[in-house]
Amino acid sequence: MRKALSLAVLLVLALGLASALRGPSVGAEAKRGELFDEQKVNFGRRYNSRAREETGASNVVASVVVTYRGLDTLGEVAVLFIAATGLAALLHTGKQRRSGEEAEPSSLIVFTGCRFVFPLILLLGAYVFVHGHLTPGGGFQGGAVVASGFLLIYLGCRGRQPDRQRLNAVESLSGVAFVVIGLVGLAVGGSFLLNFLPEGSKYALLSAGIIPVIYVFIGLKVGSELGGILGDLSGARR
Amino acid sequence: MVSPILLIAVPLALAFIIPLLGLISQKLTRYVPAAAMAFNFVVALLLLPQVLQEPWVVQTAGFPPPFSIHLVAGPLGVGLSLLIALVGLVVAIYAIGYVREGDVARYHTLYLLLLTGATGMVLTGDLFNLFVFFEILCISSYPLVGYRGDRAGIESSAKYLIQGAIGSSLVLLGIGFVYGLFGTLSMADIASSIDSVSPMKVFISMAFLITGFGVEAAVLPLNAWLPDAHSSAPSSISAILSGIAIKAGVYAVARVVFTIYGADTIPLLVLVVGILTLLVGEISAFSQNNIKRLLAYSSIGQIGLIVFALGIASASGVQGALFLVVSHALAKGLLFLSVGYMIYRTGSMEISSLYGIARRMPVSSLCFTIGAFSLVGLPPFIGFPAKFTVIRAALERADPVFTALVGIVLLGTVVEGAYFFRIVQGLHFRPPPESAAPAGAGQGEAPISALVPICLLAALIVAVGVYPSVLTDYLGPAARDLLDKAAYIHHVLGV
Amino acid sequence: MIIFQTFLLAVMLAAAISAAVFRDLMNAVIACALVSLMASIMFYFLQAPDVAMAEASIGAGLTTGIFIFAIRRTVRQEEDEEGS
Amino acid sequence: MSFLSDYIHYIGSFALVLIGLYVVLVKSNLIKVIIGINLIDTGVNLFLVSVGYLHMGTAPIFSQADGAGKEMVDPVPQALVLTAIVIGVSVVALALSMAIRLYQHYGTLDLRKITELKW
Repeated sequence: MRKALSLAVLLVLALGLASALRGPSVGAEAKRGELFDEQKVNFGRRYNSRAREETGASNVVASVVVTYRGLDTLGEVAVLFIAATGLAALLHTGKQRRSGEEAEPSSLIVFTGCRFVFPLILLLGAYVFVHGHLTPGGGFQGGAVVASGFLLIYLGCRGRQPDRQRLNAVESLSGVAFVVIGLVGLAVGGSFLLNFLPEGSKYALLSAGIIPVIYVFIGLKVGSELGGILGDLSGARR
Repeated sequence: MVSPILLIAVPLALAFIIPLLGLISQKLTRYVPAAAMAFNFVVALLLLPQVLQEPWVVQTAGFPPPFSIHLVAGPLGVGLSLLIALVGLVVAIYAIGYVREGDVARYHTLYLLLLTGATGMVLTGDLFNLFVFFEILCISSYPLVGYRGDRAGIESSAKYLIQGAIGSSLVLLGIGFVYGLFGTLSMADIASSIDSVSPMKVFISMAFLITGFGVEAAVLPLNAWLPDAHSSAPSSISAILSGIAIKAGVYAVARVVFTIYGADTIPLLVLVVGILTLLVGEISAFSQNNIKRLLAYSSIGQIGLIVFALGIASASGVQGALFLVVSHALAKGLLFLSVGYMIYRTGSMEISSLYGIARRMPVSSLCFTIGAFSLVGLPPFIGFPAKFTVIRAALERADPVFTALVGIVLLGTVVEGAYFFRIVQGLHFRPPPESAAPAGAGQGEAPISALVPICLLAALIVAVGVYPSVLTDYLGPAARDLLDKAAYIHHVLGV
Repeated sequence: MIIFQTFLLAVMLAAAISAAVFRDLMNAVIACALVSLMASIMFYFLQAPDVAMAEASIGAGLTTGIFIFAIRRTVRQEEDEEGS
Repeated sequence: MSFLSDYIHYIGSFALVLIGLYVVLVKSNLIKVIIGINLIDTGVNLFLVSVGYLHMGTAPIFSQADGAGKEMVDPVPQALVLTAIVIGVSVVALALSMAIRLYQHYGTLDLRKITELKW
């Protein structure tokens, strides 16, 4: 019964999707630009032609993520923050069932290897989010790389856990810093998340105004949040 | 100079600070949501007279509207954020004393973010930004439903999460179609070029968006999660979910339908869905023995009425719907809050175990009665002018179909009246059950930190009920904000 | 080029179907990671290197990690289906 | 061949969404359902990126080497997908924590046996 009903739902959805595909109007191939006057070309074309002059970042995606759609990014960081908070609240309420679950420490080779590789992974993550405005990558990708370093620690170095309080502090501070940068833009130029720093020269590390600054904070925040999520789910003690 | 962006940015920053504050003192964290909502209340109040003159389009990142995310702080957006701040403030004060066990700092973080998400939803003018704030609202409500960590809470929260996740995927698919069709995400920009695309494709994207947002709005086939989630959450969260979260879902659907696709696309189907939701909700509520489940089903019924009023799609119909939104947010908040301590004192959610509690908790019972009467639509309370406006709007259409539907609405009201009178009579006049075992949680009235918000809500319900013109003067511009597509486009794009 | 992309998509869908049918949840999760990996390569071909990096590190790496942590704390086998 | 290159990405992503939805609707193991949600997310992300794809376009990144001449693909869907990926992993993590808690309560992950409440 339930299976038949589900298949019916799927069929309806499939028909809807298939009928939406007919004709060439889905996708960037649609000749949207010609339908409208100059002012109303689609977002992508405008960003591709103007973003580098307006923000100074070579990576158009980075400038879209941080400036044009910066509020989305703030919201998304908040979503991840909610997930980390909610997960900790769910897993730490009620009775704690933790007895004799202490696994034996990992072997010396694994332990030493993990401790050796961990800083290198952090360095790679930092590289990815610092160069986000020039090359592919950015705050989220770099943060995820940092978090994979934590994954390694939780898997390989049992008994030696990252300091959760310090992770939480990094998480809060970088979130606050993101909002404060936005509010400084509001105070300086009357617009939230305004790019108030100088654009600098193209392809230089210190360019594109606030984009690398915000990406660093996003990277720290995403890294510490995902690290916290991993720690909570792995059952490590706090 | 206050800017509407502060309504979103300041609560977000405060929510990020809470964990830091928790390192210093756990007790301080309890006051942060109340402080943030008080701030929002003041800001929204300051903005309201200004946006009644002309909507304030706020740009971000210093680029003109269609090309970066923009907020549209019109009468409706600021008015709804005022409502959110008011109910949020009241419930936050209630929660200071009510939420004791568990991870209190995290509770307050999530609670504040939930309200921030709702505020962002009603203010934003960008489709994808609407989705992001919608996700903030949904994702923070999942762990809050299961906050107590008991069986029922976690189970309903998991089921809520599964349905919510499918809903948001559908919204995202719809956004993909919209972007493919129009190459833009600004709602005003989409609305201005809606005629250049074939209606079939427009319909498909609309169907995805409405179905996705409809999960949170709890219209008929999509509301399986609601009774479970609302009844197993802590009472303060039930009040917010019923009072604010569903309304945000309805707002998203209404904004997408009215602003993007235009009011004339409303088919009879919407009216029928609204009426069916109303009937199913009220009839299921009638057969409930669990007080919180009953209130949850009653919320479904009220949502049905709101959808019906929106489906009338005339100015007076939308005014009635907005009036209902306000009245239901206040009344249902009041009901859940006053029931919260009754359940805490008796240790049971069965209606029969609450019999005769008026002797022990007179103020709470009186306030419950006020809320119940207001929901049914009795005269001196806010529910009466709200329902009256809706019914008058439906009869204005002078259409036999609408007259018949009004008959069904009145039938629903009768059912609603029947079960609420049953409870009120039980609370005041039935003898308490023999097995009224005092759970050791203290007897007598709720503490003062709970009575203040409850009485505040009750006073508001009576005050607006006696002087409805406080609200009705403002509802006209708000309804125009939702209905008048051309003006909306004009304000955002300046053409 | 398009042939290769079609091949990738075929592998991705096959992995998705096996994620759906595998009884052993650990195998299903690994199949799921394979789907993310293929999607990540697809993103690269679709000229979206940023998304490809994010999908590879978050979708294929971290999601698999948290799934494995969760499975370690619950059960590994899916229950038998006795018709519904 | 042009049909293939025009539509193959859409077909693949929709098939992925449908497989995921099938898993969510039919399977009763909670972790399996979460896997289904994850598959839906991946499919939707693939769809969004395909919407922004321009045939023979280049990645939206300026580099010192060249860049003139070729048109770049649409960067907006890519930015949206970055957001969607992070939202997806948040939902999956929360769902898994609920699965762990449910397992502590019931000793099973079979949704047919977890019926404290009426559906």
